[in-house]
Amino acid sequence: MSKIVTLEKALENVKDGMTVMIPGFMGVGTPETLVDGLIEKGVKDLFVICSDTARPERGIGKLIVDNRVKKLIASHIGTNKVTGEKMNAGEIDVTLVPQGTLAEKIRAGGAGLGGVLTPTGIGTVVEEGKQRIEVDGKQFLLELPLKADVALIRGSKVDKAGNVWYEGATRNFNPMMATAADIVIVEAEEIVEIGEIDPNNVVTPGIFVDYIVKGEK
Amino acid sequence: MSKIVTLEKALENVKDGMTVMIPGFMGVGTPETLVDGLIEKGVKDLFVICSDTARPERGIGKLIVDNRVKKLIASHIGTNKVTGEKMNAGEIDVTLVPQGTLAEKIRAGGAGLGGVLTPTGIGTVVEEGKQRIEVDGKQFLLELPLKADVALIRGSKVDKAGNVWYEGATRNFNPMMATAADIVIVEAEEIVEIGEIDPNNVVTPGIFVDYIVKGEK
Amino acid sequence: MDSREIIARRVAKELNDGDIVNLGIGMPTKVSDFIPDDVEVILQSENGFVYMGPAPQEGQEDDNIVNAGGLPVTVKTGASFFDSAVSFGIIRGGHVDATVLGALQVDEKGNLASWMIPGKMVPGMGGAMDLVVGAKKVIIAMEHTAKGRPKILKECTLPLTAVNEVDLIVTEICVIEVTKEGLVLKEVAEGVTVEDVQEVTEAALIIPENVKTMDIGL
Amino acid sequence: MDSREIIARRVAKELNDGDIVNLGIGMPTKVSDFIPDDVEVILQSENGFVYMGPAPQEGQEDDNIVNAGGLPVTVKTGASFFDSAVSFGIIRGGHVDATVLGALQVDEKGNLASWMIPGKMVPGMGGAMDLVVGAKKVIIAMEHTAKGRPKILKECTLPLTAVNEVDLIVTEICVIEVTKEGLVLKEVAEGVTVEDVQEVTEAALIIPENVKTMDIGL
Repeated sequence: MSKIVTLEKALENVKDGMTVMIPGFMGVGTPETLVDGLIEKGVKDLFVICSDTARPERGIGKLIVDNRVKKLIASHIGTNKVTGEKMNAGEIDVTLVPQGTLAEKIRAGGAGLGGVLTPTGIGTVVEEGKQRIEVDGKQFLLELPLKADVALIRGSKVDKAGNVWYEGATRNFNPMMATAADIVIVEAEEIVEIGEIDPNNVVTPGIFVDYIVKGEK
Repeated sequence: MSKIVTLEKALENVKDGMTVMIPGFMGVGTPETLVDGLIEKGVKDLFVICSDTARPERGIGKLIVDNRVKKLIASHIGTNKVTGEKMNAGEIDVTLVPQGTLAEKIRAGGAGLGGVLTPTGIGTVVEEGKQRIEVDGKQFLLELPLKADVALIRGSKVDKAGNVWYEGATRNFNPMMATAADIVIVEAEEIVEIGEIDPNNVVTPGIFVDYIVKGEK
Repeated sequence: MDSREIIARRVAKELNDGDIVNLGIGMPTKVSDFIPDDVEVILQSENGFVYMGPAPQEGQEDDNIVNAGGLPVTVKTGASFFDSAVSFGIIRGGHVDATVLGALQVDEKGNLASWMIPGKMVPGMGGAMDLVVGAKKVIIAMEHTAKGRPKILKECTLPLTAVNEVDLIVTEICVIEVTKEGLVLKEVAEGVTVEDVQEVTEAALIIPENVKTMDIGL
Repeated sequence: MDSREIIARRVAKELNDGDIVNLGIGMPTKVSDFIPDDVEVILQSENGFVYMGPAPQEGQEDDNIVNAGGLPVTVKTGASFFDSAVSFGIIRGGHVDATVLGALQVDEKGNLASWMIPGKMVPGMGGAMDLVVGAKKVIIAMEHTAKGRPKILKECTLPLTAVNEVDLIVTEICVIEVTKEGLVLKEVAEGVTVEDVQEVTEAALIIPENVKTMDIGL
């Protein structure tokens, strides 16, 4: 059964109220076609996990502006003023997480770890509600794993087995998110035959990918 | 200053009693030239961290047979009977660690984490002396990071900036070990010009590599 | 047909099309020989790749591509290589649908002992502890007894590999499902009775109304 | 010369040949313009690469290669790309020799506040908390005061980015080292006195015998 499906078919897996991971750093590496598809489809009340909310007209920013996000975990929202406004108005429940901690929480979710100990955030508001654990006389915070119902990722090249290769800085949160969701949909900038990506250069193994959608780009 | 040095020069960094990480799975991915160099040089009382001790005549197995190892952390020693004999005779202090836990401990050491929580080993002898932490009603063991004085790694292609690319199953513990030691020496099956490895396909960034030695293969 | 083939044939029937499967070294490796043509199983090798294929023809070995036992193998179309942290992330993270492993002892709580005999054999657990904890389904493939002594016990006496993780036990004489209530005898081999099985099993078996005959696909 | 250039010029002198350096967005980015030709610094961009180069010429931008501020950049010979877990592993794991960051407040314990003003501005910490905790040397590059009010305090009043992690503070009028004893005034800009600096600094400065003149490499 081919993993390549239409945008509509792939997005049948995303329903109101779901937890959705979306990669991207200021929009770079974000699957824009999938995000536009979500807006088109009218999905709402999403719990979005991402690194930042980009700008109002780009990537995850569009979901924010269009009121699709009820809950948000991110490391940075400063480049999209709408996020801050909606947060202050109580329309979006925002949790800010240090970017490196976010990467580890998602990785832990995908790798079956119960959490990781990080020194990041000790003595700051990030510590609130978290367990502090001492190891060899040094203090660490216990950060718990994150998982999602769906991850919407983006590959520069994706082969028909779902193997993904990323170009430049588009990689960012894509590989971890691909491991941490029940359903993984990848938007392919280019779909290639199996074998065109050397097995040694595959970054996300196809076993993580459920559906492939051709990006418009 | 070039990172490419002679075997002798590189091994000046390995001294008696040091903690040394050596990758390889049954010898595949182990830097044989560097291991032979250690034996030639006569370094002893090593604390070796590795996945397995291969066979008596191969890879890390040679260090065991030649009495260079005082302390060992490994996940499997069954294919090299000498390791078990020396362990039973009290000549080598062996700690057995589940392979996936070992990978995470080394990764944690390199990534500045204070530890990870894993479900692996709960209710077994692996649990002895370790903290058990409950997360969402599930039990996990707190596994602490591992670091080393030196890591001896092996790349299939290494460029002059130290960027490493691995072929096939040789990768195994190489990438994590390259991040977790004060000094990292890579044995290159092939040394190539910078740029011959596409920056998108580099697995171990050159910033982790201190010295490059041409392997004899 | 020897016991090992019977076991491998029966285990092969547990695997579904599209499953990601890790076969332990030794007898479990043999299972791949008996997977039906219309079932495509993706084999994971914990030393760092998926889509593992069969052993290469003589002379075609690639030193860089070996299975978890260190033996030369091939990779199939769709393969990818990764490091041990990713590999065990796949395993521990629940991305492996089934693992097939040998055992020294299994007990009625689904506890498994497979990695050491104190004072005799301490090979190390390798990747087994992660596999048993992480795989969605844990299938134990082993001969029913060792030197005439039961291996399916009320309680394991050897050091454990994992607690309460075994789902199914396949031996040359029966198939046993591990449930919360205990060990349920699902199938017996042709010519073997329920009583025969209980006699060489230390743990008390739960016998349902309908115990099937083991289908080894012949 | 404006304050920002003075600061960037002085910070550039703190970087050594071969150092792996992460420059925060905004003013710290400017530091790379003043690194001497005989010093090669490897810039890390926390969104996933090393050997970051300058901005591309107009029309040469690559959408896939941007810095941590989202602006187009280039990569130099030797570059490699990686994911965010690896990138912050590099940062948190102590593999970055120095980071240069802006600040809202710094105090005499080396505490830093740089990421929010409650009720006014809550952009998020991004990668700053990891950088400050992980980098071997933390250099704060900022104007000495904000609207005439001191930013170098006895104790930060804004939410912290990290506790006791700042090593050096470079402003347009001085260079201050954070020590266990407190803030040591190492250098003052030409035409600026020790008293001038203390006057616009809330924390009490430790004044060594020999306070040098700030060298901004002109």
